[in-house]
Amino acid sequence: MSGALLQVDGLTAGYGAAPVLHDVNLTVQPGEIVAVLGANGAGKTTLLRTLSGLVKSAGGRVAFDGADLAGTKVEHLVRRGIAHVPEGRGVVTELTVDENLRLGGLWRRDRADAKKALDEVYELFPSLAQRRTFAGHQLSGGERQMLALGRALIGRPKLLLLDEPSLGLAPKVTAHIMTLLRDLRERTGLAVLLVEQNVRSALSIADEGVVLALGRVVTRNKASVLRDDADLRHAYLGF
Amino acid sequence: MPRRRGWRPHPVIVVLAGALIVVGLTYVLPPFRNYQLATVGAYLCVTAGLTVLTGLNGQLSLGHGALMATGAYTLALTQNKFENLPLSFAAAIAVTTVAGAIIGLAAARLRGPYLAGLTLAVAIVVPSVASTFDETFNSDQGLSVMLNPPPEQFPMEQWQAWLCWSAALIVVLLLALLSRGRFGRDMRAVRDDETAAKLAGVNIARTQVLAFVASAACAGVAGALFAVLAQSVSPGAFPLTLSLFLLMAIVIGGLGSLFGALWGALLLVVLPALSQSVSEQAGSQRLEGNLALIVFGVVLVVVMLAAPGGLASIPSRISRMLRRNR
Amino acid sequence: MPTDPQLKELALQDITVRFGGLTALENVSLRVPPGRIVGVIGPNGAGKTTLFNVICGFVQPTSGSLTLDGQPWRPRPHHLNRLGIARTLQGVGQFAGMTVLENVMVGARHRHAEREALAALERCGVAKYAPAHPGALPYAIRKRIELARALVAKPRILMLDEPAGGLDSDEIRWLGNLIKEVGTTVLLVEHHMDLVMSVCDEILVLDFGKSIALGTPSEISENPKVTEAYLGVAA
Amino acid sequence: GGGGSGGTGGDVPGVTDTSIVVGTHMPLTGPAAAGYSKIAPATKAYFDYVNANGGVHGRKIEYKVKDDAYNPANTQTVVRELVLQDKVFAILNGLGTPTHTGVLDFLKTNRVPDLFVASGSRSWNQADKYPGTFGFNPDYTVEGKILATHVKETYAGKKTCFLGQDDDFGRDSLLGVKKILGTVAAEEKYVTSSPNVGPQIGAFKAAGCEVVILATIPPFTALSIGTAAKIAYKPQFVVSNVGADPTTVAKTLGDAAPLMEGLVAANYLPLNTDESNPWIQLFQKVNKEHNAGAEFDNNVVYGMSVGYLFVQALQSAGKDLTRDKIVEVVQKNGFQGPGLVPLRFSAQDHSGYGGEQLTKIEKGKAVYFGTPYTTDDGDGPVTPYTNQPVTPPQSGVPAA
Amino acid sequence: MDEFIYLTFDGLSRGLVYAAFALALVLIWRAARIVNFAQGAMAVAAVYAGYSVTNATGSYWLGFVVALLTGLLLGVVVERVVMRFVDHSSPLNGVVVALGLVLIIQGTLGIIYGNEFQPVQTPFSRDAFEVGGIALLSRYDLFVFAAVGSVVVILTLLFTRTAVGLRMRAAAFAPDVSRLLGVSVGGMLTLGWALAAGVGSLAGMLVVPTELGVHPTAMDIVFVSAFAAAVVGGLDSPIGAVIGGLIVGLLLSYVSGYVDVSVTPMAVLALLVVVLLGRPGGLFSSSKARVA
Ligand SMILES: Nc1ncnc2c1ncn2[C@@H]1O[C@H](COP(=O)(O)OP(=O)(O)OP(=O)(O)O)[C@@H](O)[C@H]1O
Ligand SMILES: Nc1ncnc2c1ncn2[C@@H]1O[C@H](COP(=O)(O)OP(=O)(O)OP(=O)(O)O)[C@@H](O)[C@H]1O
Ligand SMILES: [Mg+2]
Ligand SMILES: [Mg+2]
Repeated sequence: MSGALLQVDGLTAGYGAAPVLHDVNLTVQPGEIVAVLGANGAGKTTLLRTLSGLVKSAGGRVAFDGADLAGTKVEHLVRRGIAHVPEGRGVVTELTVDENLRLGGLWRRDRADAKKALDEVYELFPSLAQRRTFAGHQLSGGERQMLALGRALIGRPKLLLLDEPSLGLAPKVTAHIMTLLRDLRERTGLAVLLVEQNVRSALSIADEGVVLALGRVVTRNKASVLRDDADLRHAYLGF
Repeated sequence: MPRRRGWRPHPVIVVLAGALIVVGLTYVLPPFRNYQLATVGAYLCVTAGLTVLTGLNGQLSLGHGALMATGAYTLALTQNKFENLPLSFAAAIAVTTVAGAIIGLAAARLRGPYLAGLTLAVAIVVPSVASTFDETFNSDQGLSVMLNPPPEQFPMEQWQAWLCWSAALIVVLLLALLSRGRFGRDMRAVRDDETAAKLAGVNIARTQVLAFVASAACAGVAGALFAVLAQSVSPGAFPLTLSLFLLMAIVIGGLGSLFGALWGALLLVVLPALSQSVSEQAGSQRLEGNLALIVFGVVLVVVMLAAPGGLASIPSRISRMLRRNR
Repeated sequence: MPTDPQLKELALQDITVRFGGLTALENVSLRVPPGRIVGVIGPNGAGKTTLFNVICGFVQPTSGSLTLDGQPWRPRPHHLNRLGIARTLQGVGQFAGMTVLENVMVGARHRHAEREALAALERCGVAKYAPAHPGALPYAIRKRIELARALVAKPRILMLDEPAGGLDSDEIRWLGNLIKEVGTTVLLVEHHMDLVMSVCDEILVLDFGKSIALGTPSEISENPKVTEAYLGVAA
Repeated sequence: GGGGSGGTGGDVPGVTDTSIVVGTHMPLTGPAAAGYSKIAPATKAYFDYVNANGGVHGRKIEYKVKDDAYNPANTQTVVRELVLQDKVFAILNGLGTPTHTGVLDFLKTNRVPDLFVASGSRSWNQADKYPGTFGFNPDYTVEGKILATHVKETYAGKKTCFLGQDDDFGRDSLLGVKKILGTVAAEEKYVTSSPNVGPQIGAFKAAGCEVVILATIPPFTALSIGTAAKIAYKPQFVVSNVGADPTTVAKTLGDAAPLMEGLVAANYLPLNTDESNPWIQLFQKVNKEHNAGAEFDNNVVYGMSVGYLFVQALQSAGKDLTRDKIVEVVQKNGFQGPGLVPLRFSAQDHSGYGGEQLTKIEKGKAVYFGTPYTTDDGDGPVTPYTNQPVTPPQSGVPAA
Repeated sequence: MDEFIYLTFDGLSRGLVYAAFALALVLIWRAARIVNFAQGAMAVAAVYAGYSVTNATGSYWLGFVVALLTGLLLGVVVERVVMRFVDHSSPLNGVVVALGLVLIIQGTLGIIYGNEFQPVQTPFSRDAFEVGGIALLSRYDLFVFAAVGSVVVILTLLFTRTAVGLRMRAAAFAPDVSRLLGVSVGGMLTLGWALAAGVGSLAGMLVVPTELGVHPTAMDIVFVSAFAAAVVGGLDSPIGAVIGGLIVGLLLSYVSGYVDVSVTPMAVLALLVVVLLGRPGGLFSSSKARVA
């Protein structure tokens, strides 16, 4: 498929001898939100980690913006426009909130815009603004999650890899984030690969849903179809 | 899914087997090798204790050389006064236990490099104590230890090997039993996550102090054995490098494993000798000592890079590799 | 519901906690009657975990007092287990160097640790991971192991800090049933509203460290202040 | 291992018809190696010279040098290795008080001759307890008495102070000094693990000391001189032979070496810079031929003097060499060699040289002045020794 | 009183050199979360390089520059060739490798230069200025003071004000997250080691002339005092390292002046016990982490 922002073909990856991901195919178009769903241990986190190079792939091809990502160093991905918000501890707990956020924009040439993006994040998450000088380890679980997400946005990525952003967030904040993602997509053409346990809220904003089971893609469909087709939901998503 | 747990023989069996092997060895080895064997046994006491403290409980100690010195001096003083070896050993253990409790109480509040810093300072006070209280400890020159020679029919070195290994095997057995049970679990829990351990009902400070005490007692035994082996004690025999080498031994051997402690004890004896003889063969006076240092250092670095889990982890690595290839 | 006479009653009076300039809890009072399931909800940073920390003795309240069975009480973390109080952490606090079974055995403070631990793992549906090391396991499995470690102590009071985090919908349903069936006092902090609403007898709502509501699930879900502060209009 | 009391060469450990193996322990590495690491190679070089000239009674001397890094625990191991594994005939010139003290009992039990220990401790002189052990250096008390006698005669009435190492060296030396002077105005000590003598020298300055006696090892001699200069304090330094080798001290002082001018010390062997001395000529030749031309300092002179003495002892022990025999001939004494004063060896006395002669540094070189003195470590008098030194044999190898 | 003033200045000038060395330890702790036990040996190697150049050319400053560059280079080499390949899952692995490096470096230096003390020049006179007959500081002490002072200021600015400093800290604390944020973690580690080794060699150049001279093991004892200083100050704080160094220097001076030199190690131990029992993370440790 040409014109895809992210094109994954036959991706296989894992941690030791036995692969966790088997022959995964996936595309994300510019401005598209794709939800990756699946039971625990299905390999969702592994998929994101492989895409960003934290886990070495054992086969297959990943192309971003038309260019092969093979051999791209992890630290160069942000420059290409990919931001990964990892599962769980994405905050450098020894640094302050402000330092964590600044870290997200250090690689950028456009200092002025980085500064602007920083202010936007504070606007987006007022509770972070109140805690600028707090060390990361002082934050509550949800505050950390906001910090990690906000920090990714400072890089103004083209593709956001989000691993369970709603984990530990209050319903209001989750809703806020989902709206925000849709908003960003509208305004900036941001594409999102969204791993979520909270299937309902994920499908509420996603364009397309991909269901992983035991490391394989078992179904791929429009989000609306997955949302509305009770049989599909029962088969793969358990509700 | 069946419970896959590596088959582990009971410690008593391992220790009995070890005892048989050692007794056999003492009859076939020449005297100097017996002496080296005895030294390995003495080192094993302290490395076993240290690996429990550092590997299982996560407390770093750079001060075990000083604890050994405590044991050694206590043995020397008691022995010179009462000439009763079992009594002297008991005194050595008792005194190092107390010393361990004191250091352990301070150590329980400290983590990582701060603990290292404190124990490093402990390691360097030995000469200072010996010369400040030189009436008792006789400064740099140290004390000689009055010992009755062993019964005629046993050569000195063989007797030394038996003595050291009896102590070592008892120490290892006790530590193995200790770390198998609840206390062992508590120690590892404290090492891995203090908050979770507290919530699970583990008293962190008590566990840490107890671990330090147990480990110190082992160091005391080792120190006492060294005093017996050398028939003398002096501060120079317990320098900072001894403490550092002990740490090195347990890491290279395999942290937290009693087999690793054995490997470490062996290395402490074999490696210096080996590097000396390698460099002696290379010739030139000026190189002599220095080349040995280099050989020693290179071995350390290479082992650490090749087997980060230590020598004790090599068999399981190999078996994992074989299994993977199947 | 039958009440075991041994069940403890936990109460907090006017607890205030300050961290430097930040007030994490302000005059919060709560009575946890035996056998009840009490939920604590509120926005991120409202002070829910801090409340747990006060009960566990990790945080000394700036003012206010605690009682256990009517007795004034100064909690110490490692005494909780003996007093029959077990807590799970918001993240996962596991002993990476120990097997799953050993992880749970640490919590078992009595004789047959191994048997009890296996039973607890069984109950949480993760017995098959007993010989594995927790580090590489999926998050949800680790949360369940955490739960098993709390249950193995046979606690009188179970404190769960976001136990549903990372669980999928099947698992959350299972968790709900488990909470209802344990038959002990439960304190539950959770953002998953379906779960909270379905299992709790009573819910405390915190906002910026203040208690803004206390009531039954239905009272809470109809309370406009709660909707405004926490649930959001879109929820 | 058993003692070699048999009559023929075959039974004696380390001795065959064509060779003798002897061993030593020395610090070759670590901080204590400075200076000392040159001794054993020099001794070995002298043995090589003897070997090249036909050996001793047809036997070549093999010298095994083991590094103990000045750690007594290592000394234990290497000496056992030498005795039990390498089966050396004797331990020669083992270096260091704390290190060597630890092996006395082991050597005694195994009846290994323990010759010419390299330290001035009085411990080696215990003929009843350790019949096989003999010293070499004049003991520190003897030296203290001689240095103090000079101070008493030359700087009469001046305030004298004492800085010593915090061990036997400093203590025995101070003992000797006090035997002559009664008391000193201020006494301080240092430990080798703390290379700063600022507070001690400061105290001397404050006390107004005009003469400072140092019982220091060379780096601390240099440090003391340097520190004094730093605070513009210029006492007369009188230094133990242990810490007075001008080459070593000057090296440590670097640019500040001229500060040593006028320093008084003592010695009992020919000085390395005295090129007219026939012993020095011999040793320089040996050094060139067999020691790869190592820098010729007093440590080299020392090492070769030890070698010479050992060869003398072997020569007198004769062809049927046994361990008992060598102990016997050393006790018999009568050795005449490079030393300026006689060795004290006898059946009761196992200490080494019995005196020293004073030196002064002039134009960067140490030179002897006055006469040698001898004394004992007790309350005996300090008496001038007037016999002329001997010259080495033509061959450079002592005659049988 | 005179003695007190004299001892104070003596302690300050020694404390400064401990401070310089402690700074190097702090730097590497911040950059890589390891206590570099090879710091002393690496510094000595750099000093030897400077010593050779000074001897060959007669110029102290040329040797000085060469020593600093050698330090930087050695840091890069050690990180790139050895430390990078160490499995850091156990923090002790790095410690053991560092100890191995100590032996290798000391052995190599022993072979090249011999195990003797060699004198090292100072660029300025070490004769102290006297005020009222009491020796205070020398020109050289002032030079040390200026050098250490500027390093502290530069390091503090580097860590708190610059992007590179932020990157270095982030890379040390959370390598994976930092890489996702575009930080070249490997590069930061190399830089950290280079800087630390550079500061270490500066410390070596400053320390060695005040000691017995350069020797393969010349920094062993300094390492112990400097480590104590860094721990007292708090390993994360450059200012702490300097204050810690001065405290240790003064303590050693007063104790050897008023009590006895042989008790100084006990005094250091007592200092550590007192400070660490009060503040387990050193004097300048930052806020306590929340536990749950
Ligand atoms: N570091 C690791 N080493 C070995 N195996 C791992 C590692 N991390 C994950 N795995 C295994 O890979 C599989 C997939 O894990 P992954 O974390 O990708 O699942 P997930 O779909 O993200 O699950 P969750 O919903 O719980 O986050 C699991 O079986 C897990 O045990
Ligand atoms: N030890 C501490 N030091 C400083 N601030 C702290 C500490 N512990 C908590 N806080 C602050 O107190 C506030 C309440 O934190 P708490 O963890 O209790 O929130 P929470 O209600 O559990 O939030 P979440 O739902 O996001 O987990 C937060 O703003 C947090 O930053
Ligand atoms: Mg996941
Ligand atoms: Mg919380």
